[in-house]
Amino acid sequence: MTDVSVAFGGVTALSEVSLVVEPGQVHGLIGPNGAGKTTLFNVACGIVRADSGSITWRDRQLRRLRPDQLARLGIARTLQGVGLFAGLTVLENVMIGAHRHARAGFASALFALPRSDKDERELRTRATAALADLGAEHYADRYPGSLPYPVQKRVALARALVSSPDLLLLDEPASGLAEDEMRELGELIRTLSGRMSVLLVEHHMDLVMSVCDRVTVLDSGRLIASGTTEEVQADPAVTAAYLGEDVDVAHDAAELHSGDHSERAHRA
Amino acid sequence: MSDLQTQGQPPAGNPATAAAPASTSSRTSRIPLPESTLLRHLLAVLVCAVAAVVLLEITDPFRNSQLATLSYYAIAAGGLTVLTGLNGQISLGHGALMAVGAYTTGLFLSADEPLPLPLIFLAAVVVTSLVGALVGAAASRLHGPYLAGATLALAVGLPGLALKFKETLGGDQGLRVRAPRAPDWFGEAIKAVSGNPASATKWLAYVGAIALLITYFLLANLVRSRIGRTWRAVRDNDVAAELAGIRLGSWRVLAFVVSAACAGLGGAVLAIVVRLAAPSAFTLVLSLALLTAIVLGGLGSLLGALIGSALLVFLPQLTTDLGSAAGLDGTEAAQLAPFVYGVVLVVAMIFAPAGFVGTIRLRWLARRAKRAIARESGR
Amino acid sequence: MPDTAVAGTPGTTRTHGATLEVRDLTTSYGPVRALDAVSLTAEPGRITAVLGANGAGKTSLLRTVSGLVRSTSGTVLLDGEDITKSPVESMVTRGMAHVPEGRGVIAELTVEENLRVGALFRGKVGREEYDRVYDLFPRLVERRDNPAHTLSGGERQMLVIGRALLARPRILLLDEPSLGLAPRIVAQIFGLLRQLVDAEGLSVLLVEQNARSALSVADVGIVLNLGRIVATDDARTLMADEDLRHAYLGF
Amino acid sequence: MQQFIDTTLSGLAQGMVFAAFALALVLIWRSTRIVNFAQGSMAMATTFVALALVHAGWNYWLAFVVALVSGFVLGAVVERVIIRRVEGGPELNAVIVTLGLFVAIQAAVAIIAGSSFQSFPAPFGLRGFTIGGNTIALTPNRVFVIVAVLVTMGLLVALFRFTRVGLAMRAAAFGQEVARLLGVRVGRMLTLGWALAAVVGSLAGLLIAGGSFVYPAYMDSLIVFGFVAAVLGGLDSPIGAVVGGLVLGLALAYVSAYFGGSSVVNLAALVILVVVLLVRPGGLFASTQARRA
Repeated sequence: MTDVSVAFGGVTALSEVSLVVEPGQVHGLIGPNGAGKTTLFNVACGIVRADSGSITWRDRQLRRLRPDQLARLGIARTLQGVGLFAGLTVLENVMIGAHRHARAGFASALFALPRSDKDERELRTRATAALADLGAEHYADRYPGSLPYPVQKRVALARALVSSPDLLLLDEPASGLAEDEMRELGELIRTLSGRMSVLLVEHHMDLVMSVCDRVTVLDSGRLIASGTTEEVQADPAVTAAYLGEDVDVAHDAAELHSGDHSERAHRA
Repeated sequence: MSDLQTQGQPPAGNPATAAAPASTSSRTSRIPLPESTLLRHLLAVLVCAVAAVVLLEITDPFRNSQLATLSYYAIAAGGLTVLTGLNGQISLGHGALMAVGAYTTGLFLSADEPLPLPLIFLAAVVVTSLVGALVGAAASRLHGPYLAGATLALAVGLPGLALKFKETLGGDQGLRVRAPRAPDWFGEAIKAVSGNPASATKWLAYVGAIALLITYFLLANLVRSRIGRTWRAVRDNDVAAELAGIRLGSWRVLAFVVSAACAGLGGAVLAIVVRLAAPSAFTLVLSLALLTAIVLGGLGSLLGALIGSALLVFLPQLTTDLGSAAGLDGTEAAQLAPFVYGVVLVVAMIFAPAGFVGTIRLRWLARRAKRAIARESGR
Repeated sequence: MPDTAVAGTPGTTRTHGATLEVRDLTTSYGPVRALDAVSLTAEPGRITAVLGANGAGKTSLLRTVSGLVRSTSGTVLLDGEDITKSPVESMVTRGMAHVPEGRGVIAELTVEENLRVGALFRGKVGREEYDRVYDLFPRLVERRDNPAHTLSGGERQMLVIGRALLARPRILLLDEPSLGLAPRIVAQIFGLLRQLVDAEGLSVLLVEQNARSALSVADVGIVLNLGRIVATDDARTLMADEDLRHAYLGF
Repeated sequence: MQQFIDTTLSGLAQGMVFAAFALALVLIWRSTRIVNFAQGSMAMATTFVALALVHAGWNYWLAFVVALVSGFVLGAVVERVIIRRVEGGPELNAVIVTLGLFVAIQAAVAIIAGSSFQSFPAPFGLRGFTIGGNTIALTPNRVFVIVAVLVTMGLLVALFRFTRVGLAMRAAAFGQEVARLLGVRVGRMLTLGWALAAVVGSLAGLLIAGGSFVYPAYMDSLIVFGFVAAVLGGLDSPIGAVVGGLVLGLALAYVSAYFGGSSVVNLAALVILVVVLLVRPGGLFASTQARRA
């Protein structure tokens, strides 16, 4: 991803951000609220189109592709929250994830040809295996709405994994999880890294720092730091972005009243 | 919270404590059903066909014609169930699509030497599918109220064509449809089965029943397959579906085409049963009646569509009788049925959005989930 | 005390701020527990800052206090009166003004109209009160008749604070006023807040991610993590505390 | 030339009614994100109230006012009792509920008043003015239609611009949550919005009925035209609804006059709608800019 910029109606959400996810690595993406993490994710999976810059995956230009095309190229993503299909069973949810491996077409489905049955069996096997990997195969016939939140998150992850993606985008996988569940998640992500590249947006620092190979920090749509976890932890810019800077409140308040236009200048 | 503990441990492989029994395995344990979807569905068709023959032979000609009416409602409602229930797209234009099928059938039958009936039906399906593809392509970018409004305009606008092309389509009066005669073998077959005389009404009722069985067989195949699952996924969460590699537009158009094909066949059956294709038969009320049928039956269930259609056929009769008994005159009493449709739509959406079949299914699921949880916590 | 901005403003007849007391407040969104038995007190004349990383439960706290979200258990007391179950619309008449996250301007209305909505519940409000807000934020004067969606981030923040003040609150709930603003503007807004509190004695419950700025203006700091309070202390003490850094950054 | 002028004039008068109807749809859409497909039926019902009163010997204007008041009540009741339960839920449910109301109200009126055509009085003459020996298509009644719609729009603008209730309604429509935090009784404002919209819809129904025949389905095409007009202008924009109504009224008048008569008018509306939805899905006056910010 090189020099990617995105603006929404005059507001710059991302400004010339570049980052590289190496094969087989876990790459963390962090930053305070409103830093542009989700926008960057949306660009990577095609929901938002970048205004400029380029996105390349295995020598293919991706900037103009739709999400479904990207998915067929092996880029899978989980959504913030869970984003499961409420009207489908857990197993069916995961089978949808395996969509890109389905072979049987409309005609064989219409006439219920053996070809369609065989296809379904294969998808079901794949999906069951993916659920089993995450220890959620008990829930195969349940509907997502009736399951505890952590289980729903596992199912969502299984749905992303069942397509055997080459690049997995994880959007806040730890939100809503308790500490011990988070630890399990961390172990899981580590085991994934051998099979695929992972790009991870997360604000639980413990998790990020323990599983990521490299970390990129965004603030206000700009890249402010990138490197190994140690490098990033040592970077004062990162601390400042998160904790804010010490400011002389009393002094600045007087300026506000005098009606200066510093903010305009700042935004320009 | 006990779920978490079960989760944290590796699966015990103990079937007694498994969270929920697999529905397929519990089903096969009771009634041995064939593995193949095709065989299973063919078996169901066979059972239904026998039931249809029995039903048609034990009832009088009047009921026969009512059942013919039921068949074309159910065919169209089945299609609408796919579109609205499975794919989440609403259409108020299905009455207009039925008109396309009916007029196509009428035109083909008016030829001096008409084609065989199945071919004509096929033609009606193809023509309506094409129209459906057109509408679907426009509709695939719309949602909710926009889609409802656009298809509403379709329902109100399309019959205008019949008025515009008076010579071929018959204007306000409509197009008389020459219903095909029953072939000789039909009379003999009926005589052999039940000894009843084979009337023209009976023949049409059989045509309707066959068309209905074929339609529901094919729709059931689709619903059970990857196709149906993908439609439901698009309905439930389009962003997640797209991220899973599903091209939303194509799947929405496909649903519209399948649905339109059913409407076309329904219209074709309607044309031969009513023997007339006229604008007054395809008003907005027809579209809304179809919508009522599927909402009542439960969005997304073919059985629900069938039950809902049955209500469409028998309810007007019932309410009109009630109305007359209550002292309303004929035309007033006839309005009771649409009144009930409307009230049913409102009440169903407020109190039981899942419809008749859906509500029962949800109850069952909730009970099953509760049992599963009870079992887990008892562990 | 820097009182250039506030001194001499008319209409400051308010006697004192209100005490907000939160006891064992627990809130869940479906299966996710956002707040877990949180207890705190916000006192008149003081700024109480609630800090924590994304998803710590800060916004849920404010939303539960003002009734936008119903708590699963626990109580919210305003000057000793139980308001846990009171409707949202009644909060402002009780003297509580909640400025939601994301600069809750009503984008389609003009600046002046936004201000007028803030005073709607009070009936007729004198022109001088509007002028007082414009005096506090001179930048809004020139934008008076522009729709609010044309404002910059800082101007929006001024507008919503001004609007909240027109409700004559005794307690102000502020949700991330610093979000997306340049540090300078943040400092200005916080400075103004300090002056208002000192001059008029109202209570402020301030939710912030930007911990250093918030602590530089606050009297008391409370750190939330995963819906639980992990630290409560004097702002200055907290500033120097390693716990804070750890709660945020995990190192 | 004469024909062109006549067509334009009747198109304008039609367009004014469409505009009023579209405006009513937009008012409801803006505040509750629901397209009220029952609006035509509701307006029809109030027209029948007026008709019954006129038949009972009432003065036209009194009946007119009572009809508008009954529209207000009907709108408020419908929102409070029925719509409230589906607001903010799945949009398909809300669509189906308003469609159900559409059918139910229409059938109810047919049961009570019969479904035959009944003539509805016009308050003013139906003979065109004469200019230079030519009778043009502008009748006193059409002047009344145009003036009535313009006055209504003026009143609405005044309400929303200059009154506290109007401001509260706008706040409730555009920022429900913020409005509640500021003490605005949002529920009450939404009810009021539906009631006002029903009044405007009723007005359109009464105007279009004047000097013509009414029957329970007489508003069926108007709901389509009103919807097309509203979408033409972008469902969010009141000004767009008015302009959309006028544009549609003129377009349909020309189509009817120059391309094949009244039978294709509905079809033409369909074509216009589809073209607009495909080319500019947000309508011609889309205010997406404001929404997104």
